[in-house]
Amino acid sequence: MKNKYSIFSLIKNAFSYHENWQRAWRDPEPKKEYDAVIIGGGGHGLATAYYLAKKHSMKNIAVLEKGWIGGGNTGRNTTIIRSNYLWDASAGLYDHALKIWEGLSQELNYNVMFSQRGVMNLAHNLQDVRDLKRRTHANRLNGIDAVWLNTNEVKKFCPIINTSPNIRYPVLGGTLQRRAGTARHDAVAWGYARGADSMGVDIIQNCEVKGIKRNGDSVEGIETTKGFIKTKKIGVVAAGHSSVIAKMVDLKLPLESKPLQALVSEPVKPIIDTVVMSNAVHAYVSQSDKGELVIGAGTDAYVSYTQRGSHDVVEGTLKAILELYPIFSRMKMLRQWGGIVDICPDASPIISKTHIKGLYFNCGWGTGGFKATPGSGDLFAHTIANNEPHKLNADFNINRFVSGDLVDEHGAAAVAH
Amino acid sequence: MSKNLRITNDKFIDQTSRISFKFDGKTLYGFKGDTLASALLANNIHLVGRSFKYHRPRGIMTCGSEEPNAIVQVGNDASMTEPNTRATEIELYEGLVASSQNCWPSVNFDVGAVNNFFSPLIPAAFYYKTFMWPASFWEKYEYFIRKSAGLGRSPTEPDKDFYDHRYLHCDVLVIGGGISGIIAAKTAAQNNLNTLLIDDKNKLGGTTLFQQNECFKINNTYSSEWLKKEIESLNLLQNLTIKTRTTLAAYHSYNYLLARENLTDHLSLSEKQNKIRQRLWKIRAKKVIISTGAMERPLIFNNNDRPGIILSSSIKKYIDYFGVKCGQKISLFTNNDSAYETAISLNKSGVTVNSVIDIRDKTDSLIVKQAEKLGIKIYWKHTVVNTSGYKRINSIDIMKLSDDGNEVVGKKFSEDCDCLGISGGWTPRVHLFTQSGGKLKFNDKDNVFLPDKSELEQISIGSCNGDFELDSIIKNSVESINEFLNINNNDYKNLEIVCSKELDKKNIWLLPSDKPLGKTKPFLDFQNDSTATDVKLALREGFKSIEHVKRYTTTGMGTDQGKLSNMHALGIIAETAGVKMGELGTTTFRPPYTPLTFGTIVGRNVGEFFDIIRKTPIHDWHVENKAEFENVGQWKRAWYYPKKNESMYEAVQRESKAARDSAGMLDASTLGKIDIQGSDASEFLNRVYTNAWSKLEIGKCRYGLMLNEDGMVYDDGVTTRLGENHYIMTTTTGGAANVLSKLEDYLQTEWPELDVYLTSVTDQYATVSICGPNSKKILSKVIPDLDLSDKEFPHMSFKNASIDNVKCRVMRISFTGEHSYEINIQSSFGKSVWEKCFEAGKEFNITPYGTETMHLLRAEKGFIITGQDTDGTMTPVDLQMDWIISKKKYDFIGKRSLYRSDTIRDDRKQLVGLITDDPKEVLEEGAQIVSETNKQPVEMLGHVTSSYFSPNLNKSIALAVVKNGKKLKGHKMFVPMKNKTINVTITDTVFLDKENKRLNA
Amino acid sequence: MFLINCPYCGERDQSEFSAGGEAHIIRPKQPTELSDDQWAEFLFMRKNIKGVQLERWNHAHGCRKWFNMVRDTSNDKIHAVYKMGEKPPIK
Amino acid sequence: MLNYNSPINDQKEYSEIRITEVEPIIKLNLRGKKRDFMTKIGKELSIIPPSDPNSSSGNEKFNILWLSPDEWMLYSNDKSDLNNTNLLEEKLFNEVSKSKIGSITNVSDHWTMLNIKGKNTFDLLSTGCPFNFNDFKNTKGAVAQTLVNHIDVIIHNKDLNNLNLFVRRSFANHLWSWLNDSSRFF
Repeated sequence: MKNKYSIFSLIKNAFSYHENWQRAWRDPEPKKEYDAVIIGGGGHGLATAYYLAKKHSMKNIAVLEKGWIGGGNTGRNTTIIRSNYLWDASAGLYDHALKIWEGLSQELNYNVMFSQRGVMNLAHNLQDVRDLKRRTHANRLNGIDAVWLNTNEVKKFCPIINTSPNIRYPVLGGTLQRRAGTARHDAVAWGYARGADSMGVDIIQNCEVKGIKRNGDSVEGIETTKGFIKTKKIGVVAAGHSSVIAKMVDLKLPLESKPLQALVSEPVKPIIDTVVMSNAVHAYVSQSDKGELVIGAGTDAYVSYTQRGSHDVVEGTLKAILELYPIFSRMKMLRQWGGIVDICPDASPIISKTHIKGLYFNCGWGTGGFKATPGSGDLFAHTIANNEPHKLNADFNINRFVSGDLVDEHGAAAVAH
Repeated sequence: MSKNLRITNDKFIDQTSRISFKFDGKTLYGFKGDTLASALLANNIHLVGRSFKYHRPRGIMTCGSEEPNAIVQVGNDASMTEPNTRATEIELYEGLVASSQNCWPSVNFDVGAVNNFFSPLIPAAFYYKTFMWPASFWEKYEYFIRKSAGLGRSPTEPDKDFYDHRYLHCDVLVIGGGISGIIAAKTAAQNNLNTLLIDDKNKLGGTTLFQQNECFKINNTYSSEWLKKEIESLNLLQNLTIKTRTTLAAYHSYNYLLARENLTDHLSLSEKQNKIRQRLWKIRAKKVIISTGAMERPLIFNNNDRPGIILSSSIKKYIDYFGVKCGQKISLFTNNDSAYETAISLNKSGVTVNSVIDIRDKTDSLIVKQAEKLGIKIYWKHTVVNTSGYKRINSIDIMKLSDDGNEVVGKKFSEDCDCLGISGGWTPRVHLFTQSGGKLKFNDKDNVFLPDKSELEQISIGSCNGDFELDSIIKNSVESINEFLNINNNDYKNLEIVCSKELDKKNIWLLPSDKPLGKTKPFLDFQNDSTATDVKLALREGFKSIEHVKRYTTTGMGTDQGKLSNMHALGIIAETAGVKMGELGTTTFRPPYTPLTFGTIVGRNVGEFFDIIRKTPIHDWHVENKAEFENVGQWKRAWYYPKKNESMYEAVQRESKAARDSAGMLDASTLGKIDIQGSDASEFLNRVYTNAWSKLEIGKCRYGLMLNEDGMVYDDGVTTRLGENHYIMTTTTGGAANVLSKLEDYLQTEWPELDVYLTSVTDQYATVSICGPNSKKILSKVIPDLDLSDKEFPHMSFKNASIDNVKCRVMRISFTGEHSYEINIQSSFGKSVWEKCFEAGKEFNITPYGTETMHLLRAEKGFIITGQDTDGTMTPVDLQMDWIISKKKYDFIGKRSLYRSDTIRDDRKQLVGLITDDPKEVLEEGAQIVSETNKQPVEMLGHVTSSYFSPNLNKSIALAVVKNGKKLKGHKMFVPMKNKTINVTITDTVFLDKENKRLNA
Repeated sequence: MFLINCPYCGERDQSEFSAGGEAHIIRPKQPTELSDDQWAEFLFMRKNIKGVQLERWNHAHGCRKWFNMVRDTSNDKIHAVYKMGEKPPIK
Repeated sequence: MLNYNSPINDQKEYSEIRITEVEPIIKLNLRGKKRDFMTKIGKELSIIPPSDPNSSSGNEKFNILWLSPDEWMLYSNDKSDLNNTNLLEEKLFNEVSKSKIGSITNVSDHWTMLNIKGKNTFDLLSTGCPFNFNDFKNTKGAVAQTLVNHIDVIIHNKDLNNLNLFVRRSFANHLWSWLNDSSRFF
């Protein structure tokens, strides 16, 4: 077992100039064979491995990562966590995740800095109001904390918002989920990696998947840049690259991979103490513990794997930010970047087995995957271990695109999460 | 300002015009042309800020955009203050007010400095390892973490400044006006290429501009003299545009670049008034020449962060350009030749140079000999192992280096100094090149990353391309420019160039100390307080990749984006991990190159220009008549017309009643209108609507429902057959644009064989809708010669007519269930016709009504509003509109999807009516519907989509979608609210006039 | 921002165009004959290629014509554009 | 009599910029693929619709702007009264639409025409328009469909630093105030 992290371990190590800290995780060469292999070392993949080992006592597991763990969308998103979704299926899925978030730092003995500073969604037109109220009522009946705020209450909760009735799209109210908030994205990947590793999971970085070997309608193993790995169960959690992996087994998915951009300002002293999202005017913002304003932009309309997007998207987002927060006009953009998000037609994820035996996919999270990380990992682990979905992810199967039984969250996803 | 720190130097700053400014409340003086940094140094102020984590005293370290320490808050006006501004980039102006950041109560006495004492307890990423107990306490810990983090203060009032954008298309863009950039720009422009040269400084010339050293001469004059003549010659070139104070912020693919031009930041407060502060240039260049130069590296050794420790080349600029001495007794510490240039400049200006500490073995390049000639003491193969002085360096400890350079040997000795110049060699500015997607290669000889492959039309020249010697800079630049622009320019062929050449290089990423590493503080990222020790800790803990180390230690994450720290971080990682630099790769430099003001990115599109406002031709009348407006897409639509102190509810009740009792009028001009012509027009409509069109008679109107290919309702509206091959289609206000492009898409890609032309005429016509029992009487007054008999002009038909000789189309269609007409007339007469109808209607109390009343009236009749009663998951069957799906038609958009296993289920959510037990109780739109009250969680069967109090039925009515609703008519249901539960009954969707008698009333 | 060569109007800024997704997904002539699976294939399933992809674009703010594009989604390089109904140029 | 209201009905002067709304102007949208269409239009107006992209043709009375391979816009040089519009529309409609060789649509009020004049004309546009005017500005008769501050426009280069800009009526007001706001900084 790893040495426990605490203020005391810090003091102890201070005396040895921190020379004696253990590795957070090993750096093993792949074995010949595993009981299950997870493709993709992001938050979702590492969490999947962690729960396979923890809850389903599968210890002989590997996580294959093309680059470095947490280097994809896990390390590129704006870290918003909430569960105030419209449909029962989504609410169930995301609130399952939120409940795990609430105890995650202790569970992993790694501070993921989950801070429940609340997430507020603003309404700017009458249909917004209808949709958000519909969501608020649904959430309440689903046992999810969500309250409707009128314009004054919005102003009270976040005073720097421009709630003047004279702006182009005045704030007509909003819905607030207090349990929601943000977390430290890197820590989530590193915490799960450390936890999984300590249970024997092999985390293999700089190992790219080149092909998937099949025997008839079931999988046999994986061709990688570090050689062939035998396994009967493969869980694909490759986000933007899901279609690339699917192609290896001639599988087509209902996905499009698009650039999603985000940016941060220079750090300043605390100025906004919650997360505010606005679909109608395409703006959402929070402030990191370091003091940077964290701002999410939208996706581009075209497929791209470049991790770059067009400048217009960034300009449009900041335009909206200044409409709602004119005080930020002299703030400066420090850094902008892009991620590749895989988007489903109904803006809901896929956590499902496939017609190929032993091949499972966890994808289609679009712009909202980070918040689901623990729940997604837990449910995907369950699906892989039992070859059956958990009731919470039953509705998120691939077959829904054939039957037409979609979980349409466009309302909730109009901009991004 | 303390006299003895200024030497007379009128070349670049005007020492006759004194400028007063305030720093940390103290009034100080500088000269026109100073930066805040040079002025502070002239006032002998080095301590200007505190570091991010340990709150260590920090001073000015550079003279440019890579400055990590000297970042200040400018201004104290709540709306105009600006955080995190580099003192090295602020041009001094009369009335400038600046203050230190991240310190309390003051930069001299900062309580936060206790962190430095606790620093052994808080190594890199300590926060991941603690603050976990008790669980509920994180937010409390976090509160204090957040307070101590952050640097400057955000403004708290809206910005008063203006910002602007310009698009610019040029043949050649040259980035950087140093010696190679100037050669490039001149060459390009001389060859009739329209050329743009930008430089972030206020003067062209780069560092050569103030190079007055015997060792660097061109044609027997100082290189600076030669360059000045070149710069003067630029003014004669027609197609060359020069922009100074302009920083290239982002280099995107397709040679699309963003540059920020600073227009007023250097002006006095009064001069700034009503001018554009910054302009963002959106540049599209056929070819790009990057000549951004190189920046000097620091050296990494114990306590290398004290105020007074400055990059050697910056000390040179401060003395040679600004005429400012950074100290009286200056020591220099270097691993290369350039520190000797500084030594010579200082010596010339009468500053004592204690010594040059050089980690190399003795070398005798021209410049070194020159220094020796001046009697400057040099310690070969020595290193600085420590520095002293809390708020300003006062002495350094020096030791000899072992042969392998891994440790120090011999006896430690000290040297007093008030300033230490450090030089760790040079890093080419390849940031823009990598931003553009270019790949780098590592050069072991100089330990630098250099531009390698690029997809774009671009080259890098000069020291940003790895040329560091004056002669090779000129020679190679000219060659690459000629090849790149494919021209033959010989102007620079026969220059006579004298320059000192560096004969020997030695690079040690982390210099050894006599103390164990763990006990030392060799800073890498000065702003974020991450040290070489932190990087090694990260590696020990298994963080291999540079990105991991960067994120774990926050190295390179400061406002300088690691311009100074990245190379050493990479070096130390490579050394420790035992891999070659090249293989390790570099971190990606992301835009912007230097932080870019939000306002600049947004430009003038703020306030009233945040988004487009669309107005109908009748808009002014609505304004004159005190209408409240609703935003519908980008349109402003009249929402309701309150009288005196009427509430919205009262106004809507009045309007709704009037419309049914006598007459009402609505501005329907915003509805999308598409003119459809062509011999296949009818067939086209058959394919895009769910119902059949071929049999529609000329002169008749028909309601149509449009689906998405997935079978869900997409848009609806009335389409009228104007002639054999001529229709006019109306769409929803919000859907107009999308419907047209969707239809064009099908025409162009799926059905090119169809002879059909679509033309938007939304803005061509104003639409005045008159409804109510008296609408016929009113219209007959407006158009006397039109036969309005039901026989001649029945419901769902249209007539061509004219009003005062202006042609118009009159449709008899109804969205309210009342007898009603729509007059479509060319927009320019819309307002006039509206007024005419209003006049004619006065005797019938005709009442203008807005969108809210329209919604209420149609709800009484159970007519849907797409987007409100549908949400992209409703099929026509779900809406109980089976009647509109043609059974005969072979195909139409979305038909196949209606027969999927889920869409044929008969217990889907379906549109129904709701009546509350208490007729006064109006349901909330969006409220959920359940069948039992005593379960939690309870299955939600559906929700309320539209809800109003109907003045005409004198009771509350609502539309809703309910699971299996069709079959549940008459059933009791519940609407659970926060504090009560409302009892409702499911009904038919039509509440009023089921027999449609009123249509012909 | 791409610089897109509209087959009708010439080189224009990306902001004048709108993207239409994967190209050459022909709408079935007889949808009713298809199984739910085949219909879903047409409706939702996409190649989502990393590499050279054929896709549809519309010069929405210019001539309003739809056309096809050969673009490498791994580096956003546009190799060619061609009109609706034309065969993709050989790469 | 009904009175005629154009959306702006104003003229503004700035340094080297003059912006004027010019109305009423006949504007017809012409569509057709077949050759007979071209000849028919040519016969009726004695102007052949240009087949070169981004170009125009015209005579002292009318201009025909290329909008796409099968779409053109005709507009009159002088302010014109209503009846002319109706007559012309009817005539062409009968010749073209009725005889199934294309379509004719009256868009006189769909588009609002602004005339922009002066040395700073193109600098003004460049504050919100991504189009490359380098060649355009020297090509008399050139036509561009593009965006100005995110609003669709058709621009017709009449003469040196003198152009007609067409914007959809409902956007005209917004674009007008945006152009004026931008001009005050010249």
